[in-house]
This record gives sequence, structure tokens and C-alpha cells, in this order.
Amino acid sequence: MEARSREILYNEGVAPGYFRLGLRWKGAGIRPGHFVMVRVSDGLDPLLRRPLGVYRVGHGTVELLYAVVGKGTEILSKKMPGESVDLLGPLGNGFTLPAKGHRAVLVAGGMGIVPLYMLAKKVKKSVLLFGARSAKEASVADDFKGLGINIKIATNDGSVGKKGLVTDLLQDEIRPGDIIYACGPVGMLKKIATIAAHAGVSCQVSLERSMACGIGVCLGCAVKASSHKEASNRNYRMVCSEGPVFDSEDIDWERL
Amino acid sequence: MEARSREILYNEGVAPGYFRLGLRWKGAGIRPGHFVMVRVSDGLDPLLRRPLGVYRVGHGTVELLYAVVGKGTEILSKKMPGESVDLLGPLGNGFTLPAKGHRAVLVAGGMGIVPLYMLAKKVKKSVLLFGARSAKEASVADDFKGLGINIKIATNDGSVGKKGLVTDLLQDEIRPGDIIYACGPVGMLKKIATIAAHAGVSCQVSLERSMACGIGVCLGCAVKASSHKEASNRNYRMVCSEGPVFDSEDIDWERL
Amino acid sequence: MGKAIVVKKKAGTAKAGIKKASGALSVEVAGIKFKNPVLTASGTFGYGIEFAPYTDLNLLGGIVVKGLSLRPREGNPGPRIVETPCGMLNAIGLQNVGVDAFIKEKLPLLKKYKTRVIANIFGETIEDYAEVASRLEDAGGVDAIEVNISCPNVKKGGIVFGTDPKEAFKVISKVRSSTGLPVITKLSPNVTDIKVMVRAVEDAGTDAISLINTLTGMVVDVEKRRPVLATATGGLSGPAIRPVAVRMVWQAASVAKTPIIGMGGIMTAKDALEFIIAGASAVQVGTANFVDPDAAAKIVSGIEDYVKRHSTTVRELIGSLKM
Amino acid sequence: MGKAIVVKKKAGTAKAGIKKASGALSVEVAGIKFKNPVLTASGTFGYGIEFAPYTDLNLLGGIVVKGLSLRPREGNPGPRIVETPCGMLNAIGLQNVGVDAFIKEKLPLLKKYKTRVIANIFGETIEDYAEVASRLEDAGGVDAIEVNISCPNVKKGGIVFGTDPKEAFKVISKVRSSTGLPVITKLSPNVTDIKVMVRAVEDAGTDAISLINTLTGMVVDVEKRRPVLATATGGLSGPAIRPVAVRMVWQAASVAKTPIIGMGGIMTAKDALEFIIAGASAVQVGTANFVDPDAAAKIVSGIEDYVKRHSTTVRELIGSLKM
Ligand SMILES: Cc1cc2nc3c(=O)[nH]c(=O)nc-3n(C[C@H](O)[C@H](O)[C@H](O)COP(=O)(O)OP(=O)(O)OC[C@H]3O[C@@H](n4cnc5c(N)ncnc54)[C@H](O)[C@@H]3O)c2cc1C
Ligand SMILES: Cc1cc2nc3c(=O)[nH]c(=O)nc-3n(C[C@H](O)[C@H](O)[C@H](O)COP(=O)(O)OP(=O)(O)OC[C@H]3O[C@@H](n4cnc5c(N)ncnc54)[C@H](O)[C@@H]3O)c2cc1C
Ligand SMILES: Cc1cc2nc3c(=O)[nH]c(=O)nc-3n(C[C@H](O)[C@H](O)[C@H](O)COP(=O)(O)O)c2cc1C
Ligand SMILES: Cc1cc2nc3c(=O)[nH]c(=O)nc-3n(C[C@H](O)[C@H](O)[C@H](O)COP(=O)(O)O)c2cc1C
Ligand code: FES
Ligand code: FES
Repeated sequence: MEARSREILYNEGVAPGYFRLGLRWKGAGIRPGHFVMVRVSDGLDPLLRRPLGVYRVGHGTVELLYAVVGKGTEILSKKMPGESVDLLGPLGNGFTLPAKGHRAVLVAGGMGIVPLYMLAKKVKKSVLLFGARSAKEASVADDFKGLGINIKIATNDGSVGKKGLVTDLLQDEIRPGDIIYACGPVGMLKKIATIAAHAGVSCQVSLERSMACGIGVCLGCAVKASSHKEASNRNYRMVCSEGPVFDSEDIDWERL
Repeated sequence: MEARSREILYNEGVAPGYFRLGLRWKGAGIRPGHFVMVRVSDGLDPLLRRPLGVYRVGHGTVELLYAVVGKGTEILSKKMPGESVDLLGPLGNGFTLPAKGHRAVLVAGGMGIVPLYMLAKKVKKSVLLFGARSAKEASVADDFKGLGINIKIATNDGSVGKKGLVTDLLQDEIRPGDIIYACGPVGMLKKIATIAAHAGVSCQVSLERSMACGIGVCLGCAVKASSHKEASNRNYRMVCSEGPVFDSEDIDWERL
Repeated sequence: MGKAIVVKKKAGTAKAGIKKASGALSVEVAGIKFKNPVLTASGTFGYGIEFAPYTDLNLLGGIVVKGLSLRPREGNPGPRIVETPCGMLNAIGLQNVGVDAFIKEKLPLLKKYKTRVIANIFGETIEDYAEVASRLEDAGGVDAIEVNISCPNVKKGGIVFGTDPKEAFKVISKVRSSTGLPVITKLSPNVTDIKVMVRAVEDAGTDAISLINTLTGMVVDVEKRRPVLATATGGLSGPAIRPVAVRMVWQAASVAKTPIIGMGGIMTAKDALEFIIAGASAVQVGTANFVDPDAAAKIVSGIEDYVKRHSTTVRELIGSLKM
Repeated sequence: MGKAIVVKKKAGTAKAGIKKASGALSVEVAGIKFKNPVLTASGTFGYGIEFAPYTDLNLLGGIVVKGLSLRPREGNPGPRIVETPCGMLNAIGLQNVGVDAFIKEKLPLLKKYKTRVIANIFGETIEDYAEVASRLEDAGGVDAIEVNISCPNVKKGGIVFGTDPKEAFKVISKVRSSTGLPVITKLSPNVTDIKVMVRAVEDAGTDAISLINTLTGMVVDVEKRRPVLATATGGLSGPAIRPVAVRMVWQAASVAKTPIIGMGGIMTAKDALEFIIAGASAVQVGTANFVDPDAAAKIVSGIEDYVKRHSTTVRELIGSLKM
């Protein structure tokens, strides 16, 4: 819980536009679902830190996995081993692990896979449903082999796994008593929330919102709570400090 | 005369805080005293290009020599061979070579040495007076060995050459019929202009001003012309397009 | 076969696309047709011709030249510029060759290019403004006049025309009656309510409105404990001011009856499109010309890409912001 | 020997320097002594306590808490923020726990730190402002009140208090008479002439003036053709606005009789010193807290270095700008 410069151990392309960033970081105290705020530049532009989930934790190391989508992640992707990067974190509330006897169904869309790795390590006998745009993106799922988790993939082009959407996989997969853990684009999460509600299973989603502070003070990352959660001045939840993981029932999906 | 990306061949520290930047650049058409406007970053901050003199020209290559003084030059110093950098130039009016029979006395303070290298190559039997802060900075003068130019150095700490100011060297050196070519800090140039006036010798100075465009359109780099040069609306001269080299008599040194 | 036809069709569409696109970019402002909505901003593009070595002037929708006054002006002492975060301050002091030298020396060269020429003018008195405008009309070859009202009225104790709706009304009325050329009024952003200024200059008969001019700013040299600029304050331009500029263009467009030309920190086609979608019929590119002398031409081609990709026209995009 | 003496002297001076420096940093504003001139800006530092894990709150001159209203406020729908060149826009909508919850839950924790606590307040009506101010005085433990007048007066058709000198006068007069606490008025930069606002709030009895609040701006999503922010416009903050802020502080200081607290884009000690030299008696650090939660503390130590290096005090630096 401090802003600190971390040494870069590696920063390698996984697939075109996807990078693994390895950092020296001892005693991070990171739980599944945690994220960090990364200062990509010492300069004034881009000004704000970028939120990135923690992917994997090793002995004295932490690995992030990120896609280059704009100028911040572009700058990050050019950093070299030996340089360092200023990180604030770990931040947020992570996933709540399933109670005994419940199967975890992990659902990821694209980079939404990130917070699920540490979760997958903790929840044995679970299944990962991964929706990727391409075979290249889908290759990230290889990291999950050997975790004792069942992996099912859907790609847009059908180049790997099933051709179609990950939510189609979920429709087939879901059983009473399961707990869904999902992260990915809003459209996907919305659909998953509906599927979960229909199936009557509990569902935790990790949300993304533009963030300035990451620590609950700027009030910039608000999402609307669903009406059963509304209170006089508590109609909004902060994704950074009250999330990024929420019970899908607590979110007003119409206004997201 | 175009803005163009140039491949970096090398970008090496010469002395702490001093760098040589080698670029692939064919047919540059560069004359002594020319400069370029360097875009140090594709981003929005720092926004403006940085003016840097051309130091040396090789076969299809150009070398700049620069000191890291602020954020722009700092960013530049981190560029790696193989990357490229966007340059606008060559720009400005260079030095006027001495007429036959006149000896050229080149006077440099610090990075003011840059525009004098190409000049030194053209003016045989001349002398270079170089004022440096330290032995490290003075070591740049080694490049001038073998050009057939007499080199005299003054350093602040006396670690190399004479202890003192380069203007003291000039006082001793100057003879009727000499032409002074000077570049360096304003204080030094001011003194040199006075020395030249007293000695009745002609003197060309290369000036530095903050620049936005480098091509005479923003009118940002104005210096006041001396009163004998004033005209209704021509009291200012643009350092980028009318300079950076001026006859020292044409400048109003009091208002610089 | 089926496939071949599809390919042919595609090729056909692409070609038609190119042809259509040139029409797709054109806009009309103040009764003048511009082949595309990208102009260069006054004071950032000299008298136009200086950029010929660096860019193809024929690609531009128009060129707005450096502000012209009745007599030549020498401008302010230096330092005149200083870089700021994502921007710069300038205090050039409106240095220019004067309207007569412009007409004699610059205009004939500029007229040769296939682009619109807009003369930006200013004065210290209302009469000065009027006289400059009328000389420019007489000269011929100028398509419109842009009136910079961010200047102090020396006869009124230095009150800035552009921050007082009454003064703005007076100067624009006078210019309006002194020239048959289309009149574009360039507004200052240093006001509480831009809508009040829009109404004042429209009442005075302006044909179009351009904004924003620079925001007043200052940088202090903390070592010398002096302002960096010789004049203490200067005008802030560049991407730093873009959000303020887009907001003001949007507010102005919400009340304006005349077309709006938007500017302030445009560096890319995307930036230009923000202004157009917010309500601008055309844009001006300023500080970006210093960073890349070919910036305006690149913005034209970026807008062309966008309208093709969205199968639309610039005219349809103007003010298309959904709330 | 001579040398040894010099060395001793230097060491002595250095130590004395450190001692002197803590006094060298202190300033007085609105009758309150601050141990140093660095405060954190409202809305960028929560209720203060959230930053305890990241910085030493005891190092700060003061903390200005998130704007408080009579009743809790839920704020605006999202998106509420968007990054801009060297800055950001926010449209939080003044979400806050309300003055009573602040007094009950936040203030007791904040009071434990050795720093000044300033409560930023706002209202939709003049009466709201007054009531919040009076409850804060009754609570005890608040050193001063900062009145944010960049809010619409719902009773007056939404005219913003801070852009109309008459409304500003009224609200500050009322707050002034409702509390014995020092009153700091926080001005909006979205005005033609900041000096008019300074005079209005001084006539109303403010004890000090802080500025600038955010500049109104907008960003358009050109793919969706919508404003990025749910509320269309938001407030621009960060280094982009610093030149405008320094200029306004300088202008305000030129006419103000009360002390000025400057802010807008301060990221470093050098930035803070620009404001102080231009006339501010203290500064506030805002957006920088998001980039580095320890920024304000670092600025304190940077100012300490500067005053030592220049053998001066912050008090001597205030308004020391040479023209
Ligand atoms: C809690 C959390 C965890 C995340 N984890 C990951 C991860 O592990 N790997 C990964 O690749 N991406 C992750 N993201 C998304 C990542 O933050 C954005 O892709 C990144 O901020 C884009 O920055 P940019 O400068 O490249 O893009 P730009 O578009 O230039 O960014 C402009 C602004 O928008 C913000 N922004 C843009 N996209 C997003 C987004 N999707 N979410 C939040 N802010 C955004 C940026 O932070 C910045 O402030 C996460 C987001 C959140 C909120
Ligand atoms: C014609 C000309 C030729 C030059 N040639 C050389 C050279 O060959 N080698 C070299 O090391 N330096 C040279 N300089 C100086 C060089 O331009 C500055 O050191 C550089 O711009 C500093 O940029 P910065 O971002 O590192 O510093 P910052 O202080 O962060 O720059 C802030 C702003 O001030 C401007 N600036 C700061 N110092 C100067 C300066 N001395 N002259 C002009 N603008 C300045 C910058 O360009 C920028 O716009 C030359 C300057 C001019 C005008
Ligand atoms: C160096 C400089 C000189 C300028 N001179 C003028 C001028 O003479 N007349 C005028 O109306 N605007 C002038 N401007 C303002 C620009 O035309 C434009 O309104 C402003 O810079 C905002 O656009 P930008 O951010 O794209 O630069 C000048 C701007 C700069 C940077
Ligand atoms: C997210 C955010 C929330 C803010 N909330 C308030 C507020 O509640 N009350 C207030 O007076 N100012 C508020 N401000 C304005 C700041 O206090 C400050 O005046 C402004 O941001 C300029 O300073 P800066 O550039 O250092 O951030 C807020 C600013 C930001 C960025
Ligand atoms: S990002 Fe600031 S409150 Fe969440
Ligand atoms: S730098 Fe623009 S005129 Fe010289």
C-alpha cells in the first residue's frame, strides 16, 4: 500500500500487442482480484496512472499482463529490463473465494483473464471459459494448464476452441450451485449477469472504469448500484476502493 | 528543408551529461552554423521541438553534440540506436567565412563549441579558444586535433589549460585583421562583442533563444537590433531565420 | 464469379469513395466554400508562403495569415515565448509588416495557391480596424476577413474589445460597414459567458465566428523571481487548452445563428473532429504547425479517412453531438 | 586554521538553517498560522485520513477536505473523469457524506494529526451555505472554512455564484455572519475579470481568497459522437491550467487586501514557488495527489530546500516578483 519504484525484470511481447511485465516485488500481500496503479511516465503527459490487474505472483516477483490500447500502455511496452516503474498498490477488494462444495466457473473476455489466474490457483476443480479474439490471444490460456483447471475457449474466428462467444460456453456450462467469476468487456459482463440471474447462481464481476486516484478519494470511478442497494447518498460505488469486484446483483447494469 | 524521421546510429555519453547523437542523413546540405529542430517525443509534452546545432557531418551521417539541461534533452539522451528521431532542418544562416588574409579566431563557451567544428574544418590556420567548466567538458576539444587549428583552453578550475575565462584568452590572442567567431552563454558573447569593438575587429556570434517554430513564422525568437540597424518595424531580428549567426555590431547587447 | 463481382464492386466503391470524399469534406462558412474544413490559424502560419517548403499549401481548406495592422508593428521585446505543460505562452506583440506591405509583397505570392486566403486584422482603435478591412477589400484576392478583437482599445483606456460585448459590437459593426468581404469575428476565451459575446457580434452583423483565441497565462522564473516573458503575461495555446476550447465552441454553437470555426489545441484529425461534432463548421490548426509544419495537411487526410470509414460527410458531422 | 573555521561556520549555519527553516516556512493566512504554505486541495484528498497510508499527514501545512453540503450528495452518473493533455476533467457532482456525517465520522480522526483542517463547503442556496458553516463552527476542530462559490444558485435559475459578483457578495456576506471561523473564499477562474470578484468577496468580509477552481472544459468521443462525461462538461485541472492559474493569482494579488492561497496544476516545489512569488501566501496541491499521494509532502521539502539555498523565508518570497 505505497507508491514505489519497482525494478523491471522483463517486459516481453506474448502476442502482438500483449505484454508480460515482470517486476521485483517482495512481500506484496496480493490477493486474487487486486490491481495496481502504474505510473507509465515521469513526465506530465500522460498524467494519470493506469490501472492494471495483477496476473501472477512468484518468489519476490509480480507479473502483470497487459494489452497496448493507447498511449499509456504504449509507453509502458517500451520500458526495458533494469529500468523501473512506479506502482501504487496492491489496491481494491479481491474476489471472495467460493464456499465449500461450490464449483467456480471463471469467465474471461480478452485481458479480463488477468485477475483470474491467481483465483484459478486457489479454486481447484473449477473451469475457465475464455473468450479471445484470436488464436494468439487465446494462447495466454496456456499459462493455466497444470493448475488443474478445465479450460474451454471460444474465439471470434473459431481458430481455437469454439467459434463464437464465451457467453455461449457459459450457457452450456452453468449448473445450480456454481459461482461465476467474470472479467471482461462491459457487454459480456452484462450478459453474464443476466445468465447468472436466470440460473439463480451467484456471480462476482471485476469492473473497469477510468480512474484518477485508485484509492477512493477522487470519486471518479463511480458505478451505479442496483436499486435494491440504493441509499440516500450511497447510490454509487467506487470501483477502485469498493471493487473492482462486485456481486453482479449489486450493479445497475442498465446505467453502466 | 523538411521534417523527417532520421535513424539513430549512436547516442553516446561523451562526458557526464554530454551526448553525441549520430544520425543517418544523406545529402543534408549543411553549412557551418546551421541548426536543426529536434522533436524529442511523439507525445504532447514536451510539446515544442528543441533547437540543436549540427556538430559534424560524415558520409551520409550527421552528428549532434548536446548537453542534458532539461526534460527535452533528457528524453533525447535515452533514445537508442535503431530508433529514429524527427528533425526539421538544416535551418538558419550559417557563418560567413573569412575573406582571404584574415585569421579566424573561434571562441566557444561550453556547448557553444558545436557550430564551430564545421567552421574549423573550413578555416585553416585559425585558433580555437575554448572555455569549459571542467576537464571532462574540455575533452570535446580533442575532436579538433588534426584539423590544423591551434587550440587553447581555459577551464573554471584550471584542471586543463588556463584557469579562468575564455575571454581572458581572447584578450591576449586578438590582433588587428582577425575575425572572431563566437558561440556560448550570453554573458560571454557580450564581453566578446566589447572586446571586438575595442580591438576594431569584426565578430560573428551565434545566438540562442527559445524557439517554437525554427522557421521564422512564430516570431518568438526575436532579439533587438542595435540602434544603427533599427527601422520602422525592423527593430527585431529572428534568431532562427535571420540568425542564429549575427554580426555582433548588429545586436543590442543591453537588451539581450 | 460471384466473388469476382464483389471484388469489382469494392474497387468501384473505393474509387467512387475517393471522388465522393473530396465533396464529402467541403463546407461553407460565411458564404465561402472551403474544399475541406481545415484552415491554419493566424500567427502560427506566417503569411502562408513560408510553409511552402514543408507542406503542400494546395491541400489546405484555407490559410489565415498573421494579424495585420494599419501600420507595421515591431512587436514586444523578448523573451516572447515559453513552453508550458502541453502548451506554450506567446507574447509576440502582434508584430507584422502592416497591411500595405502584406498586400504588396505577400498576397501576390499567396494568391497562387489553390486555397482560401483569410486576412486576420486588428487595431488599436475602431477606425484602424475599419481602414485595414477596407484596404484589404480593395486589394482583391482576400476571401474573408477575420477580426481579432482580443486587443486593447487604446482610446478606451485599454479595455479589451473582445471581453466587452459593447465594444465588440461597435468594432464589428464598423468593420461590417467598411467592407463587402465576409467578416469572421474571432472571440477571446477570457470571458465569463461566451454566449453573450456571440450574440453581440452577431447583432453587429458578423458572418461567422471563430474561437478560441489564447487564454491569458503567466510563467514565473523562480530563480530570477521574474516573469519569463518580458510582458509578464502571454497567450496560452496548444493541446493544454483544447478541453476549454471544445466546451466554448459547443456553448457558442448552442446559441449562434452564424457558422463557427473552432480552434484551440488541435494536433490531430481526432481533435479536429471533436470541434466539428461539437458544432464547428470548420477548424483552425495553430500551435501544431510549429511541432509539425505538415500537421494541417495530415489532419485533412485524417478527416478524410474518418468520413470514409463512417460513410458520412463533414457537413453531416457538424454539430452532430448526441447528448 | 582559517579553513577549519570556515568549515565549522558552515556546519553551524547548516544546523541553524534547519532550525530556522521550519520557521522559514511558516505563513499566516486569515489569522491562522500554518507551519508551511502547502495545503491539499478540496476534492483531491478525500477527508484526509484516506492518505495516511501513503504520506505523513503531519508534514502538511493543512488539509482542505472534500466539499461538504448540508445533506449527503450522491454525485453525478459516470463517466465522471477523463484524462486530457497534461490534465483531467472531472464532473464528480460534489458527492459527499454531508456535513453531519463529516463531523461525526471523519473529523474526529482527522483532528489527531498535527496539521490545519479546512472545511470546504458549498450549497444550492445561500441559506445552505450559512447552515453548513455554522454547524462546522459548532463542531470544533475545524480551523477555517473555504467557501466554494463555483456552484449554481438553484433559487436564481442556476446562475453560478462565483461568476456573478453580486451573488458572490451575498453568499460570502451570509457565511461571514454565520460563523466566527476564518472564511476563505474560493474563486472560479471562469470569469472575465478576476479582480472584480476579489473586490466583491473582500467587500463581503472574506478573510482570505483561494484560487483557482477548475476551468470548464469538454471532451468529445468522436466515435460515439457523445461527450465523454455523462454531464457533458467538467472541470479542467492539472498542469495544463497552471499558466492560467499563476496569471490569475498574480492579478488577484495586485488588488487584494486579504491573503491569497494559490492553486492550479502544482506538481512540484518549483510550481508552488511560482504561485508564492506571484503573490500567494500559501498554495494548494490538487490533481498531483492522484499521481503521487506523497506529492504535497515532497513539495514541502522542496520549498524548504529552496528557502535554504536562497537564505530566505517563504514570507519574504510572497509577492516578491520583480517586473
Ligand atoms: C481495475 C482495473 C484493472 C485492469 N487490469 C488490466 C489488465 O490487467 N490488463 C490490461 O491490459 N488492462 C487492464 N485494465 C484496463 C487498462 O487500465 C487500460 O487498458 C489502460 O488504462 C489504457 O491506458 P492507455 O493509456 O493505453 O489508453 P488510453 O485510451 O490512451 O487511456 C486514456 C485514459 O482512459 C483510461 N482507460 C482507457 N481504457 C480503460 C479501461 N479499459 N479501463 C480503465 N481505464 C481505461 C486510461 O487509464 C487513461 O486514463 C484494467 C482496468 C481496471 C480499471
Ligand atoms: C540555434 C541554437 C542552437 C543550439 N545548439 C545546441 C547544441 O548544439 N547543443 C546543445 O547542447 N544545446 C544547443 N542549444 C541549446 C538547446 O536548444 C537547449 O539546451 C535545449 O533546448 C534545452 O531543452 P530542454 O528541454 O532540455 O530544457 P528545458 O529547460 O526543459 O527547455 C524548456 C524550453 O526552453 C527552451 N530552451 C532551454 N534552454 C535553451 C537554450 N539555451 N536555447 C534555446 N532554447 C532553450 C527549450 O527549447 C524548451 O522550449 C541551441 C540553441 C539554439 C537556439
Ligand atoms: C505564436 C502565436 C501567435 C499568434 N498570433 C495571432 C494573431 O496575430 N492573431 C490572432 O487572431 N491570433 C493569434 N494567435 C492565436 C491563434 O491563432 C489561435 O487562436 C490559438 O493559438 C489557439 O489555437 P492553437 O492552440 O491551435 O494554437 C497566435 C498564436 C500563437 C501561438
Ligand atoms: C476530482 C476533483 C474533485 C474536486 N472537488 C472539489 C470540491 O469538492 N470543492 C472544491 O472547491 N474544489 C474541488 N476541486 C477543485 C480543486 O480543489 C482545485 O481547485 C483544482 O483541481 C485545481 O487544482 P489542481 O490543478 O492542482 O488540481 C476538485 C478537483 C478535482 C480534480
Ligand atoms: S479512482 Fe479515484 S475514487 Fe476510484
Ligand atoms: S522560432 Fe519561430 S520565428 Fe524563430
